[in-house]
Amino acid sequence: MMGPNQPNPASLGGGFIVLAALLAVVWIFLNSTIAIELVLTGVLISAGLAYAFTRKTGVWQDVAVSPARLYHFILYTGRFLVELTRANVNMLRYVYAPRIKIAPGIVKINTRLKTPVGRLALANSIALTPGSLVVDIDGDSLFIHCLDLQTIDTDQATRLIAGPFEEQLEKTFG
Amino acid sequence: MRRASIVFAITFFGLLFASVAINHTQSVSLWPLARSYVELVPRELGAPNVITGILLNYRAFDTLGEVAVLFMVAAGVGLVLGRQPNPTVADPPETARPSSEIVQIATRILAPLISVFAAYIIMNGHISAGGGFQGGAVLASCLILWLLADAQFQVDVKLLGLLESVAGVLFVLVGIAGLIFAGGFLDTRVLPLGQLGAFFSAGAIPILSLLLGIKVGCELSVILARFRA
Amino acid sequence: MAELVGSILILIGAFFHFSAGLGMVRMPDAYTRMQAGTKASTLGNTLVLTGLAFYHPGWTLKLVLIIYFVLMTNPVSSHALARAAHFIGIPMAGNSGIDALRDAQQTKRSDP
Amino acid sequence: MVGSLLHPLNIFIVGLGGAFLIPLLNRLGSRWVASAFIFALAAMTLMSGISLLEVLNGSPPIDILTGGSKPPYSINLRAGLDEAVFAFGVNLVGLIGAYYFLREKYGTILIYLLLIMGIQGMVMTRDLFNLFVFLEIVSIATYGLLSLRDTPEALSATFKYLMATVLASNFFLIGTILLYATTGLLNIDDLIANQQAIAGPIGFAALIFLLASLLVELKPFPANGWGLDVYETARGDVAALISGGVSTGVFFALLKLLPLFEGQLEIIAAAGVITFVVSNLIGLQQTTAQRLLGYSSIGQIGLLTIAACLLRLANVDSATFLLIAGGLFINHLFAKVGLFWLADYVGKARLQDWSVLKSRPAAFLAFAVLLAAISGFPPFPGFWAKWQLVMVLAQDERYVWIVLILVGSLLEAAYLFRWFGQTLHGPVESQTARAGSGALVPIFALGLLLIISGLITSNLAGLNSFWPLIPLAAGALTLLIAPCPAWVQCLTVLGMALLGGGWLISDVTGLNGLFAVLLLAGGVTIAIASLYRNDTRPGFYPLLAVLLLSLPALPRASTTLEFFFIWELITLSSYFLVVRSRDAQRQALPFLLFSLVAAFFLLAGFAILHADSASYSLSALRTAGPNSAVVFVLLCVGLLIKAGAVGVHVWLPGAYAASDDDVSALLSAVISKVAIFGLLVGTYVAIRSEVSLQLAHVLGWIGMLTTLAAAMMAVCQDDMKRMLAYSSMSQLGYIVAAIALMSHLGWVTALYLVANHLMVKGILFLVAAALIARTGKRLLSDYGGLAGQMPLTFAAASIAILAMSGLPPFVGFGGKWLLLSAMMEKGWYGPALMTLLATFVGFLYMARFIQAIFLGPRRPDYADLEEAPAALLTAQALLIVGILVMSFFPKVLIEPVSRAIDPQFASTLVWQGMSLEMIYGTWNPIPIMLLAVAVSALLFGLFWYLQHAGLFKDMARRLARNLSPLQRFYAFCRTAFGVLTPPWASMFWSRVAVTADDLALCARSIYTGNGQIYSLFILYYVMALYIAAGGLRYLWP
Amino acid sequence: MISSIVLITGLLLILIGLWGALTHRNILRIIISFSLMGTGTHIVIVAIGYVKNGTAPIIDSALGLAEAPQRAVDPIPSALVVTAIVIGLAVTAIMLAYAIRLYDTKKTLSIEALMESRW
Repeated sequence: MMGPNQPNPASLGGGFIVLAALLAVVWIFLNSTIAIELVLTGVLISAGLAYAFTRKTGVWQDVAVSPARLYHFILYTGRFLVELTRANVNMLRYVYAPRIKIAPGIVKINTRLKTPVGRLALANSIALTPGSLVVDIDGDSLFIHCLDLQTIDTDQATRLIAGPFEEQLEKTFG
Repeated sequence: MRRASIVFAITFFGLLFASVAINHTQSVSLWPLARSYVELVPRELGAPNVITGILLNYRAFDTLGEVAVLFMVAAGVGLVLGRQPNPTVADPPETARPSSEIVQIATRILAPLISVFAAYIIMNGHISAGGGFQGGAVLASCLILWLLADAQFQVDVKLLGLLESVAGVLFVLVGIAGLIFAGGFLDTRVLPLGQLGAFFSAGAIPILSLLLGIKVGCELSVILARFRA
Repeated sequence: MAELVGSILILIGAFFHFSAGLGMVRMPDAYTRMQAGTKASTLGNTLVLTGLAFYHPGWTLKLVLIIYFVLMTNPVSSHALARAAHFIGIPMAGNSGIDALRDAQQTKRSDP
Repeated sequence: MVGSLLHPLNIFIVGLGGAFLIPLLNRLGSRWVASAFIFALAAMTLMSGISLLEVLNGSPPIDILTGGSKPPYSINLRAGLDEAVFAFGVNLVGLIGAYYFLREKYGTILIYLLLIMGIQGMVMTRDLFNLFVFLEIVSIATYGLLSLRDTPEALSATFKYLMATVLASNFFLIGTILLYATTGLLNIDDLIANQQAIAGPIGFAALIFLLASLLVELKPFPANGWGLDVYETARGDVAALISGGVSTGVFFALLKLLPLFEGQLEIIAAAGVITFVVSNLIGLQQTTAQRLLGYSSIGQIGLLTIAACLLRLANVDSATFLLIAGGLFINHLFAKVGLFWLADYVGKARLQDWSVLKSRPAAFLAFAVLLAAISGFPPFPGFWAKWQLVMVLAQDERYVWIVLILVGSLLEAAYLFRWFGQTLHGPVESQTARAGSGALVPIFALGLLLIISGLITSNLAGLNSFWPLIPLAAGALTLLIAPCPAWVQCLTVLGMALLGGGWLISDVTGLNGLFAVLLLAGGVTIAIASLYRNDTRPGFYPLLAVLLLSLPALPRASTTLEFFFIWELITLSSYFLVVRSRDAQRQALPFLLFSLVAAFFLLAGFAILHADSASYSLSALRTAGPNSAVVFVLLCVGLLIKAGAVGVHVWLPGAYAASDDDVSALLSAVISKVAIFGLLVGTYVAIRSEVSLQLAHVLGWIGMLTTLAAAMMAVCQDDMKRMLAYSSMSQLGYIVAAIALMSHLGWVTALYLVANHLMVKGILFLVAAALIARTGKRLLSDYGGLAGQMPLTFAAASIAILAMSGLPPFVGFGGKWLLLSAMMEKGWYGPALMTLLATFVGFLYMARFIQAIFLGPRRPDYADLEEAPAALLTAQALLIVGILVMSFFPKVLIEPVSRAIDPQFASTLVWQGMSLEMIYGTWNPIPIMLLAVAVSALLFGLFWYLQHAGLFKDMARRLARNLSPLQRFYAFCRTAFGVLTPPWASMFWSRVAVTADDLALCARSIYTGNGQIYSLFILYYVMALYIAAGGLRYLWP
Repeated sequence: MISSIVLITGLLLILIGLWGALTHRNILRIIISFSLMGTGTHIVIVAIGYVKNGTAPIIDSALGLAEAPQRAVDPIPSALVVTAIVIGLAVTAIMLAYAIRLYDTKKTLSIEALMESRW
């Protein structure tokens, strides 16, 4: 596995720009103004931090930004919010049921996502979808704790659990 | 016997505290001194955040003192724990179960974001709630996260120590600048006050805040790193 | 008007938070409690922060950042907890006995 | 520009900036770190020194502003006189002590630097919360440094220390914020100005929390187990920092806040005095050096606390305050820090292992100097401070406090000097101290600083002339020629004594002049005898120089302070001379303690005299007011103890017998006369008041009882030096009685007897010295028939015995006769009768001395004894000349004496050869003397008869059978007198000692080593403080 | 009213901390108790600074320069508490470091093991 610890010096530049831009955006969001001295300071700080962190990790080099990806990211966010609400309604059913009837268990699913960031997003999404929680990850396999076990077959479970997100995530993070 | 005497002592302190609490009345207006601060800080120092103004100008000597406290603790923890090579030091990386990929990736993504947030807190200390200490603490929390996620992560204590020293020396130098160019030691009015509420304003307070943030962040990080070792 | 919307959102958010708390109490084991806690509190947070944005429109950008931050951290922490719980062998409720992770680890250990 | 560079603000800039720079410099190399460290400390010391000088020169306190604004808005600090003294002291010690830290890691060094800076901050800051910050800086620095020793015990102790100090600093914070809640102020000056606003339950609780926190940080008894554990287990130099530095900072914080605690001053002082006395009591039971030093340290801080509060109550001016508080502080700082460093140097935990110091004379010297300083001996600052403190307290009529302070000081001296004795006499190990001698340099520096600061304080205390310091200078000079052979040193000392002493007495007149001549001549003459020893006696000659020059200096004293100063010099130098002897380990300590008690009585007497007459002049004794009876009693008790009156004599025989033989002669012949001189000077006071004259009668009885009892005990002795010691005591009894007569005749008698006894006892002790030097035996029963071998010694002894026994024509006759006449004149028939009795008993032991040693059958093993060494004979010969002159030309002495005695007494007698012409007519002494001889013969016969009649048969039966009739007679006498003089006094005093030890055992049992119990103690301490200050009324509304 | 509730909370925390520090046997628990006590003190400080209907003493759109003296809470305790918290943290860190050393040397965290020096 290409460890997340090892930055790839060759592609350092790419990660740097992405991260710096992200941080600068965050900075401007935080300050909520675009006064010139503030933005300049923000760019400086972002650049410094981005330099420091891209030397520490190669995660950011997998993140590329393009309009298509952004579009998919927004789509994914929408999808995600729907799923999150569903998950909560689902959860409310359990929580307010007079007797909680569940059959928990841990199943294994496989993911096609290759980039660490993508997998992270997938795992996070799964954690917020109805009745599932990622317990462990090992390579391409994710082990999911399900509140109400519907299948123990890996492929079927993959479709059920990861299905809603995987496509968008693949397009966003590769 | 022993338990009873403890109970007795605590009861007594309870009574004492009760007498304090009963006789405490919520104040309806500020003490004259406090009121003067609220008026003085924006006017004289140009900082909207009165607390930061107090901390970094009027009571900057206190602040310098507490920086020294942290500095000493960083060194002191090193002295206490660094006496003999601890047999458990070398162990954790091999025996400890590495944290999952999810946590590791999340850490790597979050850490820069936390850092930029810390920078925001530090740099806005004079304008809004925040300041060097708070920002420094956030900065150090970033390191905690990293340490938790990655057992093998080696903190560059030397670099951090260097940074904190430089920041400390600069802090003192800014204080001396106040002595030479303004009203006295640690007077922050060595730089123009600027417009109230602007990013670059309030004299040297943002600079002190920045130095403080770096210093506190480094010191807390050094302390944490020493604890792990 | 905006304040009314904001208040309602905050109220709903608080309701989810309450549900999260209740779920933590009612659910049978560590994993399921974590599920309840994670999901409900994430949504609760999101709603409360959105509600706040109606009160203070100037804070919207910061609040968006915070929401993303919560979305990113909440699941990760519950994952870390669940993983640790599984590692030290905290049993699952119910009697399904299905634990793919345990099985995977056992096969891994038997043929290194 | 230079001025602004040396502004005290820069102390903090240098301290903090230096500390921040150190990690950077460490990258360049450890050498850089060390030089920056030293440079920073030196700069800080220089700055505080300059500000001290400035304030001393009368400039107003230096204000240090921060934040570009005035207080109360910003934090300000102040370097006034007190601040400058304390800061400079700490800086100086910090700079010197840096030596031990130079090779440490850079982390340690920066913590050390910040600690020193933090203490300055605690001393100078004028902001309450800033004080808290500095308190924490100091505490945390201490925690860091405590890790330098990481034995399990040290770690445990540090954790206890952490618990306690964290608790205390939490209380400080609570107090601060509650104070803010009631006043809205943090500036200490403003708080003091708005003191009346601090009222009600919250204000009260705030004050108590602040006070409790500071007191707890000062480690008060009983809430101080954690502090002791740290003192015991920490590295010596770190413990030194805690004792000297941290405590200083906290103490000064308390001092600064004292105006807020106006209503609690007595309570604080009580807390201090409890700590002082009990700590020093428990100190008696300690076996490890650092823990003992810990108790002493805590006690000293207690003393400082008492002084601070009581001086505030007494409203003394700032100069006096500085003298006392500053003197006590400097003394504690330098001496305690030095001892802790020495503990590191020695590297032995247990007291008994400290005897390794013996192999390093230099270190041993430092040890003695530091101990003497802590115990409040001159010339160290503590002496002057204590003197002034007692004066102030007496003026304020706080007698109980004086007593408690003196009791505590005595206990402290007891265990410190017992430790000294142990160290001096402990077994010599082959293994020496572990540290290199470089580690001694800082300790020496402190010793030097102690002496310098002592000289400065002496000036402040009112000792304006330099002559009282001559003895010390002579001692120091002699120390420089220590490598020379013994005889060179001895001759130098004698020369210095003659020159210096001659100068000292040159313009002393009257009675004082006579005594001066007597003491100087007697001292020098007997010191000649010291030439007979040609072994190197380390430390002997410098001490001898101090002693010989102090003796003539005493009569020169015209103020009570000068008198007391020289008195203590004599006490200290004679103690060291005594303790040097190999046999004296057990005897020297009672000698010192009784001498100290005596000195304390003198001190109290002088203090009341000063309170009464507002004068330090000794002549004030003659014009003392209504309190004179108290003064008289105090002075008399002190001097009687020193003179070895019956009941308080228990120190005397041991000390006389156990010291080196020539020292014994000095003690008995010369030093004992110092007490007599004091009595003569001190009892002037009695003349003016009727009460005191009644008391003088009591004094007379005590004198005669002493004479009789001591004579009887002398008969019981077999050890010849003990016998001579009791004899000496007996003779002093006569003199005391003569003084007590308070008449011209009585006083002439006293002086006459003084001269007589000086010469006679000098000879006899030197004879004993000769005998012991030749035979190595001390028991009379081991001797016999030496007259042939040592004819000159025999002759000298005979003349001395005859002169003492009061047979015509020798001086003793005149003395006895004068005494009897004086008693008859006053109508003191009881004492007169006792004089006769004592004369008889005296005759018994004196005869035995001659008989047992020189007469009778010669022992075979003494066949080829040589005559005594020439040095001894020379001294004896000189004394014999004196006796002869006095015997045949009594006018030489009597007339100046008669003239010198206070002209207020009517002149009553003229000496005309064998008879005295008095204003009442002529008395012929012969019949009286005949009567005396007749009574003696009668009594002798009676005893002989009683023995033969078998009255004390069972006693006699216990005696060995194979004795000659004379020996059997003496054996009988010894038994009989043994019955007549039961050892009540020694039983009583050993009971006292045992009780003190038991009390100490009992008190220390609260130190269980349990950190939580210690924390609980702290809570209870706060509670007690709250209740004592009257807080209960707030709890039950 | 508000400040009294906060004040009582703080004082109670101090009491709980005291109780824990005196009764627990485990060094770590004792350290936590001390830390709790410190937190209680900090809360007391904040409570003391509260002014009726006060808001944070930060001049911004919500709090004008002119009305600040009437509407702001006392800034001094707030400033003090920052310092106090940092110092409390420092002390806790040192205590923990010693706890680690003690555990290394004694292999136990019981306070009963720390009774070497006495008398």
